[in-house]
Amino acid sequence: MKLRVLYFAWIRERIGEPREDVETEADTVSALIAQLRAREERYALAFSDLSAVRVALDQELADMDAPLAGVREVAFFPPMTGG
Amino acid sequence: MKLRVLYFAWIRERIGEPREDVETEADTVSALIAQLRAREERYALAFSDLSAVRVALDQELADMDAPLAGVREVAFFPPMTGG
Amino acid sequence: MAVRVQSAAFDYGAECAAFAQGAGDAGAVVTFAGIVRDEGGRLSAMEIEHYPGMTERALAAIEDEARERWHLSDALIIHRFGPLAPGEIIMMVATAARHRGDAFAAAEYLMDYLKSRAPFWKKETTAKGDAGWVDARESDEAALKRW
Amino acid sequence: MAVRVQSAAFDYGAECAAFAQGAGDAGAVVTFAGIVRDEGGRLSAMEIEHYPGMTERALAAIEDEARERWHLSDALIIHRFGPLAPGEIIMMVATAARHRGDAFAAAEYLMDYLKSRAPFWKKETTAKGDAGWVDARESDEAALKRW
Repeated sequence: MKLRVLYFAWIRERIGEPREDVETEADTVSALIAQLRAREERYALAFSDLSAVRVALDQELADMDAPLAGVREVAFFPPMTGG
Repeated sequence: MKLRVLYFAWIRERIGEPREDVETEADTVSALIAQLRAREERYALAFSDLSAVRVALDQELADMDAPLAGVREVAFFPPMTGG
Repeated sequence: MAVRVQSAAFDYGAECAAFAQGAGDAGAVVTFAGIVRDEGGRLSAMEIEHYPGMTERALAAIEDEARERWHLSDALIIHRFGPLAPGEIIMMVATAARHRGDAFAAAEYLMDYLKSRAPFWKKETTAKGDAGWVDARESDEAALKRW
Repeated sequence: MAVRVQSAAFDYGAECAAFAQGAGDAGAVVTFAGIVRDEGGRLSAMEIEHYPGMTERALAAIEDEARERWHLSDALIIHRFGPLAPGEIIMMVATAARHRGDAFAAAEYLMDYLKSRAPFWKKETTAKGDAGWVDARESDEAALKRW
């Protein structure tokens, strides 16, 4: 399946782009991250400390073991700092 | 001694005036109230339920058994309802 | 830090803007405004009586106490007295602090103490013309216990 | 009830005034404003990144949750994104309720959830020209546990 993947803040900076389309067979967020980390050093760097990574599936916060079935948009970002 | 005595809100309305000078030998607030209640029906009415009466001595909240020595201004009023 | 007790209306928006402008390095500003309700048309007017002299002293003491308890860079209390109409702003408090927790706690503290310890009394007049003094709420007195 | 996410500056005083004016029979209005600090001259600029689409959804969900928990007659959230200078107002929330307890609690709730659950990220630039992302504070995450 093809996913739209978005990156924000320092994750965006480390990966070097704000969004991309990813072809994947990953069934969970964790599996997608494993696939991305294996790609290139910049991905491995962005996802080196998963305790500092948050994920949203179709614009709703989700857990790392959440299933990707039916999802169109995945976003990775650090803990939020609004207000 | 002579005290300036002030009344506010419905205590003022029941007594019929906002302030008066009172000549008294009362040594506590309670004794002063007893003296006032004995004066006239309107005072007895104003001080009929002491749980609804608050007192300030020289503009500081005080208790009913507080001494009057050195005090110049006594104010009686109902529980406060600001804000 | 300021306390103002006045019969004249004040411009709540302008006061908020000026307070935030002057809050400098605070980061967090909390304001509270109290507005005369009309209780769905039941009330037509409010009169606020106060104790000139003691009011200012009591409010300044409450503000001082808040400054001792929390790290505030600024605080403001404005309270009106005299006749007010439904929809008019009775009073406001504002607090500025580096962290929002201090600003919120101090604003709530100022309100809790102002409600039950500053010498103001409200008299309401209904649309039918009946006038009566507002009773103190037990919940307002109880609110002081948390501090 | 309203949520606005915008890069343009907004007039905090005018927003406060309009909110209180429209609060109708509420009686109690609480506002919070967040201001860019300069940390005693250490900071020269702030940039706020956000997640368009999700931001609005997240803020609306937080506002809905607040309305379910407390009796609110109105609520407002305005949050800026993009470049900001020290002293500028980043965001505000406002709540209106019949009783002040509801207005205060709802405003604190909105702030606590907005801080840690709405997709905004702050990047600071120091006067020396160093730029860095602001770390989330553990105390902000911990603040959610009280609700």
